[in-house]
Amino acid sequence: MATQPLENTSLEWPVSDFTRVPYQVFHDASLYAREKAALFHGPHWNYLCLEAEITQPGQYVTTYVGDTQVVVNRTEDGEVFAFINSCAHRGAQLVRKLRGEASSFTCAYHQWCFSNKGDLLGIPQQRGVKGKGGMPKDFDKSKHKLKTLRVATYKGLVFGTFSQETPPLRGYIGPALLEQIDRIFDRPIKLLGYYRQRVPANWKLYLENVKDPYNAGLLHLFHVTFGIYRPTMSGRVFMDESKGHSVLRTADIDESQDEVKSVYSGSEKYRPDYKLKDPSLFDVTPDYPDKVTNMIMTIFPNLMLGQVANTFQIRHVRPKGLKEFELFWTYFGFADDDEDAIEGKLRQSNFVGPAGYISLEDGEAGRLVQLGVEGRDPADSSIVRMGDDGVIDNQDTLATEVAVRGFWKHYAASLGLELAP
Amino acid sequence: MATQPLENTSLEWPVSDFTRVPYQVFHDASLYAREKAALFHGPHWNYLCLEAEITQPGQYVTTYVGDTQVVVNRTEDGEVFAFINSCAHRGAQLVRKLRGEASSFTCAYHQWCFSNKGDLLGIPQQRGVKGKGGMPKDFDKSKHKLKTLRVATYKGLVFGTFSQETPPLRGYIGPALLEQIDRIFDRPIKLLGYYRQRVPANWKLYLENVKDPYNAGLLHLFHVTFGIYRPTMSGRVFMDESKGHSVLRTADIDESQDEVKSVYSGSEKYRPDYKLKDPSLFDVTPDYPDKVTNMIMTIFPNLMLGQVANTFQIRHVRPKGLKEFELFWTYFGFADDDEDAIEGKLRQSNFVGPAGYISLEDGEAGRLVQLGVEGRDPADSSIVRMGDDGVIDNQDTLATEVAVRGFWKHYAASLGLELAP
Amino acid sequence: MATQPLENTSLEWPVSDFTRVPYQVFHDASLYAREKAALFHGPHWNYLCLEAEITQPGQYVTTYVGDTQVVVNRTEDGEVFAFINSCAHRGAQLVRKLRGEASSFTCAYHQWCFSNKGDLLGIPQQRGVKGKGGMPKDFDKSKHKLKTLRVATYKGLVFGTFSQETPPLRGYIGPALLEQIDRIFDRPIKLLGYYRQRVPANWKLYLENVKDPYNAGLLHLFHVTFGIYRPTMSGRVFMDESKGHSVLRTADIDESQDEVKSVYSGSEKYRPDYKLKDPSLFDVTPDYPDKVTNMIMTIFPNLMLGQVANTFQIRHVRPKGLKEFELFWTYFGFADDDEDAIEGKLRQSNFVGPAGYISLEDGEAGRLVQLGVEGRDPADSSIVRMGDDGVIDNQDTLATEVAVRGFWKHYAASLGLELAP
Amino acid sequence: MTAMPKLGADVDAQTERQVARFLTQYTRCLDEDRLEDWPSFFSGNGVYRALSRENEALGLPAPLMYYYSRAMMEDRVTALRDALTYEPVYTRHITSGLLIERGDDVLISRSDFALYQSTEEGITRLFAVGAYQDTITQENDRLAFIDRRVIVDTFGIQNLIATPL
Amino acid sequence: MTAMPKLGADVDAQTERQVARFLTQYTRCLDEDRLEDWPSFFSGNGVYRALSRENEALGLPAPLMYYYSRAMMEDRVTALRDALTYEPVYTRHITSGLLIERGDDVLISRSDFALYQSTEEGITRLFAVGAYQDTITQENDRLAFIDRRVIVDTFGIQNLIATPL
Amino acid sequence: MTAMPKLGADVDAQTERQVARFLTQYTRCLDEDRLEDWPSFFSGNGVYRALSRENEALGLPAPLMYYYSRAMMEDRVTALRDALTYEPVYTRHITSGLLIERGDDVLISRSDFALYQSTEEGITRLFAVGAYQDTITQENDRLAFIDRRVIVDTFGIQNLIATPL
Ligand code: FES
Ligand code: FES
Ligand code: FES
Ligand SMILES: [Fe+3]
Ligand SMILES: [Fe+3]
Ligand SMILES: [Fe+3]
Repeated sequence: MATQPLENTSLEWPVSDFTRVPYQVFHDASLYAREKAALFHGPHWNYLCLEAEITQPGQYVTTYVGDTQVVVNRTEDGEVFAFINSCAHRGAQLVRKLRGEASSFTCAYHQWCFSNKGDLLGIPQQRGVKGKGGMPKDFDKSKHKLKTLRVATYKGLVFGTFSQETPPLRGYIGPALLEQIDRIFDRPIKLLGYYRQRVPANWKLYLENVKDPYNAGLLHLFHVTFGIYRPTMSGRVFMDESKGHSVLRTADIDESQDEVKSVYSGSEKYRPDYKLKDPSLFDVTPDYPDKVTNMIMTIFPNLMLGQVANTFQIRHVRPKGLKEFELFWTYFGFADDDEDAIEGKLRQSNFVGPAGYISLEDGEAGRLVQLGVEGRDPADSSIVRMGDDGVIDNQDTLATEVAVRGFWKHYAASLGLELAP
Repeated sequence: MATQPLENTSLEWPVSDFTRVPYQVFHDASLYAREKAALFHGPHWNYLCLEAEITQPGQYVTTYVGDTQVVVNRTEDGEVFAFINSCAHRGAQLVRKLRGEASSFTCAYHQWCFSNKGDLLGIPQQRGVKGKGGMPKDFDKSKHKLKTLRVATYKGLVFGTFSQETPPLRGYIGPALLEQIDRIFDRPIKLLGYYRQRVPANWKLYLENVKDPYNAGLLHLFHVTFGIYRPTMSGRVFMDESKGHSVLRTADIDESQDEVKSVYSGSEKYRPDYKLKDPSLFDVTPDYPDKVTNMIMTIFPNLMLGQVANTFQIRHVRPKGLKEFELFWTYFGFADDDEDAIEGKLRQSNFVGPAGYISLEDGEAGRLVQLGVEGRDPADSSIVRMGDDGVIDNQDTLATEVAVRGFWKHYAASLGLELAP
Repeated sequence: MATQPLENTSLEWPVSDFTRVPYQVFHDASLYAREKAALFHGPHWNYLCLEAEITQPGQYVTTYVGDTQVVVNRTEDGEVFAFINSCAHRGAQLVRKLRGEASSFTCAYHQWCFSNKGDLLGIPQQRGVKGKGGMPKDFDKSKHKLKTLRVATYKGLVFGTFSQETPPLRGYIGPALLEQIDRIFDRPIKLLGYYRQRVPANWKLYLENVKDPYNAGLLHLFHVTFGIYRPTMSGRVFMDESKGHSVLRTADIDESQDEVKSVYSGSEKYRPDYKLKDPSLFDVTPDYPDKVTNMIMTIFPNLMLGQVANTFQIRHVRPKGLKEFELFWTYFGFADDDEDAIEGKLRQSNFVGPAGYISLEDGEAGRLVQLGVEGRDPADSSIVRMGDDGVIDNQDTLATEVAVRGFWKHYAASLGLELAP
Repeated sequence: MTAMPKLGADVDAQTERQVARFLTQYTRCLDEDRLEDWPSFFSGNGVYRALSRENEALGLPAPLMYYYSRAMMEDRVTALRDALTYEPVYTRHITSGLLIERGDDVLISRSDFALYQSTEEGITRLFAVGAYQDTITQENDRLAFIDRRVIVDTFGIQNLIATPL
Repeated sequence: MTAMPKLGADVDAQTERQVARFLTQYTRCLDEDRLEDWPSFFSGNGVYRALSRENEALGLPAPLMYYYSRAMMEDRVTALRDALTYEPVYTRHITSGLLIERGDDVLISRSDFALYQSTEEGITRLFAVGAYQDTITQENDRLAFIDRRVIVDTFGIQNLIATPL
Repeated sequence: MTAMPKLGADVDAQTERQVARFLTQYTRCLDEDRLEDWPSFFSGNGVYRALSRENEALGLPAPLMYYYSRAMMEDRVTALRDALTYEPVYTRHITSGLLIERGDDVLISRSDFALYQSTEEGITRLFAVGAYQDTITQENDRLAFIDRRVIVDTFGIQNLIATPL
């Protein structure tokens, strides 16, 4: 795969307003290699981890940029450095635990030792043994650093990029999204745990899902019936300049039950009658006064940051080959949460994660689409017209797929895909 | 795979009478994609299911055309319709159970609803919500049907095709085979069960096997020793015009024990002495007076319909990638079978299926050939000369591989493979 | 894979002295096919088995040449013959047990029978049945032998080759290595057992490992601390003409503890203090007076023959696809070993094999490198400069990677890879 | 003697059989798709909690599943039956390693499990291995879970968790 | 209390041990390749039947294997030894979930199994998981199957079934 | 009656429970990564030996692991903790098929196991299935292995064996 040249793909985009997505994008091996070069090793900021995971100097955590494993760590002077987890000598995986503490890193194979900034510190037998062997006189340690990434952070979110061309992080994210990040990270967070899902689908299907408010009120009964999310609520979809990032946001205001009834007339998913025998799940004090029940942000290429009721989480979409991804969740609350607030977030973990009332259905959606599209002809494509055709711009409605089109627009541009003549 | 262009293969057929089969056909990934386009999505009738599985309006069953999952169902007006199990919106698998009852099909992802003929009936939020969003004014539901197949049935066998060029079903099967189908389906059948085998071999190896009377009397001791099948019996191999379909047929007549002895002199498989401690397995009244003990029909590309003693079955060869197939058995008797007849068929299930005295060895044969040919040079080929070289035609003997050559002849023609210069 | 043309790879070698190895060699599928053609089915002697495994006429054993399964057996006249385990008729795997006794081989599928030299002896129904069917008159059994290999043996080691160009075995191995073989096989051996490891790495990573004395004293604490192997011992690395084969050899002489201390200053691996609670592991009488503690020989492409303390073993590196190999160990002692000597070798089996104090770390090294290099850019390469750049020749030191460079030099030449301009 | 904790030593054979039968009835209930009976294995305010071995090892509290009343469990069952979209599978639990000790008025039980899922086409996958850490009470001569903690080794969840472990 | 069926409640510890041992001897007999002993676990006209969970669920009768006499089982063993072509493998059964109840003069037993196959090259695959549904009789103080029904969850059979489950 | 060996018949229920608990404590000790306790399950000169089913079948003596004293086992543990380079995994043993018989002053025990390994990312693989063949002694009212032979069906070892089976 890795040896695939960047040019080598037959894909041309059928329509210029991205209302159609050729199913080929979900099972074409040549695209996978191209994504690695253009998106993950290219001029984009890729999410690495939270600063909260490496608060102390010497702490490190491993993560993935695309399917490349990367080590992120904090140095004595408090800076954050990141490098590919592969030794500069003969390439062995350098760090062998998922997370830990280390002031330097020694490779198991020949014990080359690297600083936590990625510099080569020492080489056994460099001058040989008993005057024989060893490295050539002209061997220059400074020329054998680890392969490092540029790192930037915003409000505790740590990003990295392999490219020198990548614009500054704030500009990359853009003001509209920064504001939403500010809202959540207005105070220190507290790590509550991780979840991992191995979804049998192409990674981009998850991005489609979480950029799509249209499914939110239709796939998930819980959303609808218990008022976490309804298209009849006050909702907006907005994007950055590139249209590659997006926010779906709903607040529990301006909603009349008649509207709800009319929208769900004939649907099985809305059950006004539906009651919980133990409703304490919803009996949790909101974390913010703004009545926002649902905020799903995506940062291109593969980060999701979200709020669902009282739950806050990072969802990192990690490709594991063409037809599988790991959905890696970082579930957090706030440092000043009291016991009740924490207990409330643990209760509401029943909404999210691999077993969550809402989130389990998103994994299933990925599986269903991957299964479905593999039977289709390569030339077939999906229909993405909800919210109208044409220009891709922010919309004050949830009855739209415009952010999905935005994703594909930026994806095609980033990979340098042509439009069909 | 699916994106493989039809041209992209290096295979040329070495000889014009198909007495040689290049082993490449069993492990060349480019051919797999080509088969999907040319055979399964091309101008051929592919077996779908039995009408007996969907007798009532609203009943549906899922099946496969190649490796494409297809839904087959009976409508209110009693017609049978079939479509790819992939939603017309964004491609999700539409039907999520293997079989069931439904008057319409609603996709889980955004609840687009389709009729059992594949027409799009309804779309949530088509006109938007609170006057915002929704589909473009010009959205035309009639342009977004499911991808349907043409369906034709004969004597309760249901076939489908994606192509408009495919000739009418009766002509496709041809009179010689229709006669054999008539013989078996002269009265209503009764479903007795399913078997599934995952054979680690290319799907075409199973077709080679069941078109090859030469192995029948050599691989299977039970065939021979207990007189279900012996090359010394009266036997014929005949094909349709295209040579792609075939029938092997043996009747327990015109056989002398001297002949048997001479043919099996020196072989371990024939054991005149061999006795069963419980012979009741064979103590079952024949279903037909014609003394036919064995009838194996294949209909191109991947259907087998057969009788072995008192057992009757469909064997549907479902490719699951290049080197694996599912052998899907539909085991049946007849509506007018009395208890003894049914009991007899259940007893004789010990001949067939994954554990059957005879059939288990056919799965093993596939595994052995796949293992063997992968070690060979791509240029190597098998020798298929039993029954003489040259013209491919019906033969009144079982000491022949002519039907195997017929299969490859039609296969090469269907894929548009060239002969080597 | 098998159909990959020999030309089809984009790899050019970056430097002419092989001090760099492009990581592409470890995950490029086109190279795997090329290796099959050029190395395993090409003009090289591939290890098959030991004569000690087939001492009696009629004994056979299966083995692999690359990933092609091969049967090796001894005929009545005491000769050794080998052939691909695939029938000359339609390719089925012919021999279905790993090892056994047989004077001839009958295929399960249609009972074609072959001599243990690979000649076709008989075909059922060759003349047809009742005067019908059968093979064409001109069918010539002598034209349908099994695909045989040329076989040559040296001191009980059995090698095979598919090519007529391969030079005589002694010349292929060369005098320097023959001498080492003679040392070990100076008396009849006795088989003690087999080990099998499935290592998740490209097969060539194991060759790199065992040609690399640099890691031997750094990866393995046991080597160092207990004086089985230390770079400060008297050690040599030497190769044959082609540089494809190599020997690493250490003798426990000319070593001062000060040297050891200085070389391992600051290393965690050397623990002069480290003691065993039960040291009886080392309480075994040497098999040879020459104080050699460690001798690791490799014969291109994929054989390792070694001594570690009192243990002697073959390690056959069997590729199982691009990213996995089976490390197949044949563990042996000597016919004249007394009970104590055998017991000593069983004790020291704790050094080697899948769980061995030393060898388990070599499997892990392979895993770590495969993991590490897959994250790197295809253009990246490893640094192999220990022991100096430039000419590749024997060295009287263990502080060297020169034999690794030798392997790649011969590898590139054998595959016909170009040097980058 | 760490290897020989008193653990379980003081539980009589009769109790051991009773607990073993109870635990088997639980897994069989799930494997026979009698989800409606699942809550009845718990006391009214019994707690069912599934935790990844990762969070457990890191001391992080976020659970995979967390039901702290029989009513909540009944809500889960209703959702599984009527509302949630997930792949239909057959399940099969294999268990072993039962050790029991007596706490004050309760029984403390430890056991291990492997859970297999088979698709409608008969393909079986190992879905999860892990451990059950149970606190069991004797209510009017029947057993019930006060607390069942399921430690999941296979926390790289294969797509999703629908039915209880 | 559905979750607490009387099932098994009335079988004494001694009988439970005896049945457990009997079932273990059966699987060990197979795992040690003592096929010739297999029929001896059945009464003379005992029935061995393997059924896919699919057919079972659909109420379709076609069995995977169906032997209704010890003689038929002996025929199967002879065929496996002398005649049939199939891959040689090592097998290993892991079982759990034994529940027993007493019928009139017979014992009704339920248990679960996972069956592994290992090739001659030491690669292990999960071949099948499923359940045993047994009717056992006490003949002159030894146990024997009157009826053993093997429900196979893994009915997408990996190539073929040679030896009994 | 080959299928009904006297095997185990003469061991009382109490002994059977004690052995079962002992064997479970052994596997739990490993699964909870209490390696330091592992040697304590053996008598001072107890023998631990792992053998591939292949060598076993061929009558070849080379062992996968061979520790013939508690001291050697402690050396292995020290190496695992301080020195050896191998992938960190979580382990989980599932066992069944226990049959016990009484030898002279010792207990002879047979059981089967499946051993799973889960990576730090929560992916589980079946690492090995096999059998335990044990000789157990009663030392001042605790049990200890005189000899534990582990027969490994999965002898195509997935990379390496680090911790004991
Ligand atoms: S590969 Fe890291 S030190 Fe050699
Ligand atoms: S994919 Fe089916 S409704 Fe959207
Ligand atoms: S394939 Fe071997 S005899 Fe036909
Ligand atoms: Fe969603
Ligand atoms: Fe056949
Ligand atoms: Fe090494």
